Amino acid sequence: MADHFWISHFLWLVPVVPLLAAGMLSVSGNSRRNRAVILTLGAQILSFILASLLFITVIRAQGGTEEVVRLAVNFTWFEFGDTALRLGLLLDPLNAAMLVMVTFIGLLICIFSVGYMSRDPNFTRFFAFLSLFSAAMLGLLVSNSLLLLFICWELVGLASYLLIGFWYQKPSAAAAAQKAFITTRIGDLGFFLGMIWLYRETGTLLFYDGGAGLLEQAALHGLATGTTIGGLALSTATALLLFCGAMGKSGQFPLHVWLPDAMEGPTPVSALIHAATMVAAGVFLVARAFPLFAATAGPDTVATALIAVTWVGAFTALFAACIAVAQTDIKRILAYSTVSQLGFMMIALGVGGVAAAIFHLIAHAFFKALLFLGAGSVIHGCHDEQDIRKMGGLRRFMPATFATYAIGMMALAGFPFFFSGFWSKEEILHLAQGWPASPIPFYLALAGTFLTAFYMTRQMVYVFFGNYRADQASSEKASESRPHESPPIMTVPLTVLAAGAVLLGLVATPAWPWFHHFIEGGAATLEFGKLFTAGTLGLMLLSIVLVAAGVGAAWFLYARTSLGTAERDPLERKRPGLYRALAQRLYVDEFYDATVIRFHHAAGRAADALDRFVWHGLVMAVSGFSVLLSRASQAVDRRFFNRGFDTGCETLRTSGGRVSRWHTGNIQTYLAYIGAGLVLLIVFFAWIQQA
Amino acid sequence: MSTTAAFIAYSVLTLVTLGAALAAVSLRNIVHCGLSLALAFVGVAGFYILLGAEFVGFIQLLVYVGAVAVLIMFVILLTRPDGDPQPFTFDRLRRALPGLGIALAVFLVITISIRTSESLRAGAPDDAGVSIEALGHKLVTSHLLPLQITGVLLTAALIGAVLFAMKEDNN
Amino acid sequence: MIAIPDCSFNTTENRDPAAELLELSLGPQHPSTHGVFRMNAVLDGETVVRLQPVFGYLHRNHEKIAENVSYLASIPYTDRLDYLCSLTNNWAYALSVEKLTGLDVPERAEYIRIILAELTRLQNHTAFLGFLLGDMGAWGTALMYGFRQREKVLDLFESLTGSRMMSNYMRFGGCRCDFPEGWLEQARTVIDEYPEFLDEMEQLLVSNEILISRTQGVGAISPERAINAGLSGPILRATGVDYDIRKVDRYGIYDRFSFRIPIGDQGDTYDRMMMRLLEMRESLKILKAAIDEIPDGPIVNPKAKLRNLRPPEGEAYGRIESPKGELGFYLISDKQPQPYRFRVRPPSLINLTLLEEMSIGHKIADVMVILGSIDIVLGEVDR
Amino acid sequence: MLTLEFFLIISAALFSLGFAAVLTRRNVIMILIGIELMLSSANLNFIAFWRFGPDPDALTGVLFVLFSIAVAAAEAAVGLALIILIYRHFKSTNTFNFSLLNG
Amino acid sequence: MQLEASHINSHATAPPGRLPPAVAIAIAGIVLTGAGALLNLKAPGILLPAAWEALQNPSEAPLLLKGGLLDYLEQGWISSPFFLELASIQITIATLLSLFGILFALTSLVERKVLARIQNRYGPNRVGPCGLFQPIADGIKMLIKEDIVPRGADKTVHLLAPVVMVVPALLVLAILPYGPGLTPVELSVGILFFFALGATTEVAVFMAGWGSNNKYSLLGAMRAIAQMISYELPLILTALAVVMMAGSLSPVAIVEAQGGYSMGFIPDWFALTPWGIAAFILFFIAALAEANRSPFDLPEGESELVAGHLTEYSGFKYATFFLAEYIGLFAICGLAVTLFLGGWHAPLPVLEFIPGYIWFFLKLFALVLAAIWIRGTVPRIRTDHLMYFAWKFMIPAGFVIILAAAAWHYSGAGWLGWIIATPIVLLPYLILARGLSNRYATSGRTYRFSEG
Amino acid sequence: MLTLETIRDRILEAVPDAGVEIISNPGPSGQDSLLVSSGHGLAIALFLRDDPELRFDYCSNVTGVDWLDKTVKEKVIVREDDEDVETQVERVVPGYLEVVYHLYSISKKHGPVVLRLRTADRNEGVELPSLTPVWKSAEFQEREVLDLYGIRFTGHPDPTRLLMWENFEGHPMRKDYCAPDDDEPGDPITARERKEEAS
Repeated sequence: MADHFWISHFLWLVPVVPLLAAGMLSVSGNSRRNRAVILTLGAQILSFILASLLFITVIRAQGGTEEVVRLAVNFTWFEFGDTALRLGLLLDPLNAAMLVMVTFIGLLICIFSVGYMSRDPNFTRFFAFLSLFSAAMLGLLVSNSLLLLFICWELVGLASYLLIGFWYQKPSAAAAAQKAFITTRIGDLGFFLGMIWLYRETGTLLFYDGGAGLLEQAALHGLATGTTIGGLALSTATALLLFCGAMGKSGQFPLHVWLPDAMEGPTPVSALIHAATMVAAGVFLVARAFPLFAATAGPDTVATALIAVTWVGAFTALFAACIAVAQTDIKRILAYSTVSQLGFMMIALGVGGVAAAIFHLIAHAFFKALLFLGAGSVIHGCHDEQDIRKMGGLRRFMPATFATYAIGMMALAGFPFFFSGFWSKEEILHLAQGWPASPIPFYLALAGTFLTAFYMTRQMVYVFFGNYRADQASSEKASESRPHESPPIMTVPLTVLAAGAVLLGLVATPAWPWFHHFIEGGAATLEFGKLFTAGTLGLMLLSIVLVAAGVGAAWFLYARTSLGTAERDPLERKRPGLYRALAQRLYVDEFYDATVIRFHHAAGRAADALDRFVWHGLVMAVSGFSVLLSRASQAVDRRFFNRGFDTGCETLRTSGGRVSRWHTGNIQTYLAYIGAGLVLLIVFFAWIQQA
Repeated sequence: MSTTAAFIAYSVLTLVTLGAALAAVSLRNIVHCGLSLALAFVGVAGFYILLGAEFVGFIQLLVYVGAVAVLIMFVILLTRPDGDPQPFTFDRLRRALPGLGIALAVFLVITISIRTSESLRAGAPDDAGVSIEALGHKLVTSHLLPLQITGVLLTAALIGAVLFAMKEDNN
Repeated sequence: MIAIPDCSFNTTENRDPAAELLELSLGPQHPSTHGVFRMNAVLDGETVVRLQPVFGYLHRNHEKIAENVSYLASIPYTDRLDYLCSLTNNWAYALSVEKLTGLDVPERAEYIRIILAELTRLQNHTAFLGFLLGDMGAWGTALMYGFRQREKVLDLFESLTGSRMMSNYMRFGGCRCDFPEGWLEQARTVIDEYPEFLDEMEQLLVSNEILISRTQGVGAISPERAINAGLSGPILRATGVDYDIRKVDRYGIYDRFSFRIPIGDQGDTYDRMMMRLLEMRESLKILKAAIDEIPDGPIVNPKAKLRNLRPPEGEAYGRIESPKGELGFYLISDKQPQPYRFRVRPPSLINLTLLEEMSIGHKIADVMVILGSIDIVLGEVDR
Repeated sequence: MLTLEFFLIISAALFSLGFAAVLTRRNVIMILIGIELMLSSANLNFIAFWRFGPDPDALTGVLFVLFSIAVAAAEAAVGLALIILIYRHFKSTNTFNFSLLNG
Repeated sequence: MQLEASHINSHATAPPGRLPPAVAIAIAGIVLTGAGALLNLKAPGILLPAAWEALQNPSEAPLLLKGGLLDYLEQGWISSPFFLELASIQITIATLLSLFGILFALTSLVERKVLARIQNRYGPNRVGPCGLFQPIADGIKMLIKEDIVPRGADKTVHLLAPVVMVVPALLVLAILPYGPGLTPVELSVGILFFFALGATTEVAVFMAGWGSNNKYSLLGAMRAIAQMISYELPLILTALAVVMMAGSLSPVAIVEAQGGYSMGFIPDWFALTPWGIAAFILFFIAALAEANRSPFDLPEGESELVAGHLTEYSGFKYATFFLAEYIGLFAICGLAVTLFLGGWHAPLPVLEFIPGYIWFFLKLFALVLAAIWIRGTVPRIRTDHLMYFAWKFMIPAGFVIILAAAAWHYSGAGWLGWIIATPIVLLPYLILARGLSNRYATSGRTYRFSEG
Repeated sequence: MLTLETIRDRILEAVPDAGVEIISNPGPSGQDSLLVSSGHGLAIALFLRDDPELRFDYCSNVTGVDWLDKTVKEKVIVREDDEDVETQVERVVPGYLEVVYHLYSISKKHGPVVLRLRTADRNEGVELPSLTPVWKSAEFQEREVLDLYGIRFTGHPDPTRLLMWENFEGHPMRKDYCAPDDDEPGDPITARERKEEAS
């Protein structure tokens, strides 16, 4: 590589710096708040600077060539026998862009957390976890080995477990942490199996290794041509197993249940997990392993694995959007919206648009982080109230939060032209429309778009318009419990994120698809004409109409009627059955309770019964028999052996007493023996040689 | 270095080292023993330098004279040996005789086997000084593991020594 | 038996007996015991475990001598008590005799006394700063700076009393002689220069990291303990006790001047140093006002009898705020030319009461600084 | 002409002197001094064998002595700490006073 | 001041009728050569041309003079090459000893003078003009003073201590590169040699403290040894950074690595790099502690321990200690010059015509003056603070410097190196400084005032 | 400040059977004093220190006074030959040692109150309670009084001489103390000098 690639030598520093910060924090006392802030922010800033430099380097290296720049640094971790386990680091446009996004969002969230967590007693611990989380995520991004990726993947899981359960005194938080951990573990099992299978088939876990890597031509060809049970191509089978992991991490149906519950953690954590990092890991995994997924695709055929990805994504997108419509917890709505958006990303990946998926991922990271932090600000301002029914009219009290939140909402809903969300969604819809396998995911995505606009408008109306409703509930302390604007350390990150949510749209419009070319190679040109090609324009119009319809419907339903805490939701008044089903999250949790968990309980009970009756009896019988045997042997012992042994011991003791006189307890005596022995030995050997 | 000069240096060093070692093990005032030990270490360092291993020689000075000998003397002060040195008596000599005999026997046995061994009469190959670069390179390549283990050992010894010598708190 | 609260003497009882302790006798010949003074210290490593001051190397039984000479003849002896502050010693003695005989002092003499007393305070504290830094090992640089300034005050003393240190100046009912020509102008220049010197000193000392780390938190004493142990002067005020005899007794004509009493915060060495620095600035205020307002008039009460003074039967205890603390004279007269009982209440000695308590737990090097911060003069300690 | 045996005999003498100290002296510190002498003699042997060995460029003897010095430093530190501990416990440094393992 | 002025005036104008010095020298040379030729002595014939050559070529002067002297010896006195080599060594040793002896005398005077100026005093001004002969008077006084050995002292150890102290101090002078080609012993492990011998002074201090049989001495010696061992580590760590950069343990190679100028006028000294300036400051601080100089003079802090391990020494032994201490200071300042200040290199290209050894000694003397200046201004630090400072600040900072030096080297020693190495040095320093200063509140206190 | 009479009454209230007496001062200073029986000295001192209205927390000055035996000439009517004859008789009033405490209050800013304690005589009964447990400032001053006047203080933490050396004999501040010649017996320096002179 060229000289300007020097910065890539520091690639390893990106995850290591936050890891060091985490390590240092984990051994420092809880009272060192300043140190925690300095270390965490310092590490994040350093990572961010490094990531930016890397990003710039990659841009410069790519320089308009068609080839995708890819730099892999591999090294041997350890060797056993002939086999060497090799790990590696990778730098390519995909993870360079992700690195910048993750470090930037992470930095802003850290800044926000300084304000948000300022009064928490476990401040330092929180920042230690946060740093660990960043470190793991960054490690995941830069790894060039499925194994290293898996290690970081699990570290991310661990850190999210720690962070969701940060307020472990709350039973719900502890339960949510466990739920998240176990649910993702189910997906990870698939991942692990897939990984092992891949290693067995290809003998390497490195993605790129100068032609010998997993994702390179030779290996892929072998995988695509081999078949396994049911006629599945090897690549399809392993890809699907890997996809299990991605489903768990990215909250795809049916493993999405942990994600809304994870809202029990502190809000910055929600922002970090649901916006920037953890959920992105699944999408990133699919994007990273995309060649594997797409290995069986021919010029005209669609890869089987990708079909599964598309369908799961599409279903999740619509399904989660539906649930979001009927939620009342501000963070829960956002959580389901995240699930839904992740579905969109999966659609994009499934239909072959890696760049579109990643762009949506990044854009989503910005505005979802913005929304979560805004929600955090709202919660902070409303004295830890999370129920949107008890808010209202906040735009008067919290103008800055309102403005930024509105930007986030419009970006998420896909308001036309000025918001990044619009363009990224447009791209996905465009790709879905052209998918040869089935048109249905496209329609599901359209419905999802409509619902997104609907529920976000609903939330805005509930939270920011109308009157402040908590007053009615507790009027006696109304004056001091008025919502207030958050401090600058919280609103400044919001502003920065809002700016990002708007500006990011510039780099991926159809007119100047710079980002796609950056990810997939090739040079971007500015052509406004592309905006007005028939396909693009029509689709744009269609989605604008859908968004407008969603917003209009929500406005019609919610803004015109007065909302109250005691009253029922307007939608509930109209369609009580549907609303209840949605409010209960379409009974997925209940379904799990009724099936998986009940089966578990039943199995547990069965095992218990088996233990208690069958094995217990068996053990008792065996032990009774051995007691009998031992009685007999005891009798023999006492009569015959003991007597003989006693006399033997007596002899030993007296002789031992004699010998122990040599044992003076003084080292010098012993050393003298050793010296004498040495002399004797040498003389002995000399004598042998003579003889 | 010319043969004569080397031989002079060898003789002087032998005198100094063995004299100091003899003093270190036989003097009655223990502080004098410690100081003689330091001198003996200096002599050994001289031998290293004579043998062309300057680096080790100076390391020996730095570690043994600068640290170990001083440490020993510190401990002598901290333990304040019981009373004045005892006067020389034949009784004490008699009790030490077996030990001295064994030590002498060891010396004789080793010396005789050295003297009778033909293969040790060889002279040195050409002057082969220690190249510090080569040494450093070896330390961080082929001997990296011992180096790291030494580091761990020193750390452990440091912590152990501190823990041992720390004053026991009331609780 | 009566329960005796808050009085524990043996602070070294619950020490580990196995600890290897080292007994060290600091003094009487030691560079920084400020004279012939000895401290028997018991050290654990470098930390002071026990410390016993030993006195008397300079003892000459000043009280016995004074009981055998006339009242007037004792004045030169008082010069030799705290030889840095002979003028305040004179004043304290004169004040006691005036109390014993019921003598008034003319107004001009009162002004002179105040001017001289505050000048004495200035030069004492200036020298103190230098000595303290010397105890910290600053190689006498601060000392020489302080002495340069102090010399100017001593020049004033010399031109007025004829001696730089042993002034023998105050008399019962007034003073010995009036200012020479131009003395007040000279004094005014000295006083006008002083703030500049103080600023410089403060700038050099107060924010020095080493000085702060050597003084802050070293030898701190609680106000209750300080009062109970009879500490006085800047040391007492450094602990946060608001007590200055100039304000409490209003002796002389101190109530005519407006000045403030600095009060300390922690009672440690740093505060003691700062008390002196701040006190000097207040003294300058008094001096300026006194020099401006001094009236003309006689300097000795004409009724005063110096030779063959036989005060009426009775006793009197008079005290002043000397630079070191409360300096008192207790006199009993039996109508003889010599006092029946002559007693000096020496601030330097009594301020040493808590030396052990201040030093325990600190390093041996701190003991010197603590001793320096108490500001003793052995002439007064041993008398 | 200095040959290998010159140095080996010096080393043997050093070793025996140290050994004699270890065997006869009663003071623990003296024993430690003896041990240090024995260690030095071993190091001297290493250097001598390296110098007169067939391949001085391999630097093995030098490296070995370097590590040996490091280990000896650790040994001295721990040993002396032990001596202090023993002294605190028994109030003595005489080996005859602490033969708890006496049979 | 007036006195000095008049003094200078009296010497400024030479009395009329005297020969100019150059002419006098020339005449003396001719006369001596002639006389030598008459008496068949070879000395003037060999030595004078050598001296003349040395005058013409000042930067080579010491070598030329020595060469001339050796030639003379070879032709007139010594024939065996062995003894000739010995003579050469002796000449070097004699030159070094006399040079540093003069420097010692000069410094002891300058120190007293400078300290006096700092303290508004005159300093020694009685012996000789401006007190110039004061060191001689001091020396005579020291020599003829009674040598007092305490009754309970261990006489041998008490006697040997100053000897053991002064020997390593003198030995380390051998490896300093005084100028190009002017290194007495070019040792490839010179820096290690320096530290190894520096470590042996601890034994001497111990001997002095223990041999005196005095509690102050013992306490002072314990302090001194603890201090020297603690400060040896930062000293070695900072030197290690330089060794890393120069890639050699040889002082000559280190000085040569600092030759040249960047941008034509900024010398490439290690002290002018981000890590180097930090290392230099640390090294100088540790050097002050290693040489027991104020504010780290607590082993002999007179206000606490009278004179530490020197308490029971007087007369010639004390003078020897004094000499050893000053030679130690020169040596360690010389090492600082070698390691960080470019050794014999001139600070500006235009000044390169001045011989290298002059630059070396100028820099050395500047550092010594800095030490004197510090002595005149700062109070003494306390034992526990000293240890605290060494272990919690100096040593971590030393490691940071090694890291920074590595970063500097790795990033190409240019503007990029500045950008990367500066924060690596500065950040830990700031963190350390902030973290450690919490221990005592440095914030100013506010005092109340009572009106009455 | 309260008058001395009130203080006395309050003391008697607090410490019922204490003997407290006001000694008036004839001089112009008007500093009258309280004479306190030595048996209750400690209790009275504690009361003076801790009573919320008095709060004499600061013991400024402690000193001793030596009052010699006085010979008083009295006219006594003696019955002699059935006749009352007035004759002059000399009677010895035994002397005593006195300790004087000057008390101030820092918290109330008043004072002084002069407290006096008297010994029984000048020879054997020179014992007084130490007030050091009440005011630590008395520690050195009581040691000085012990040194110079020879009053034994019971309850003093360190009853040793303060200014004179340990083997010094006599108490120099007593009125009848007679300074010995320069060569005091037992003084090592003078002993050495004498020895040198003799040789």
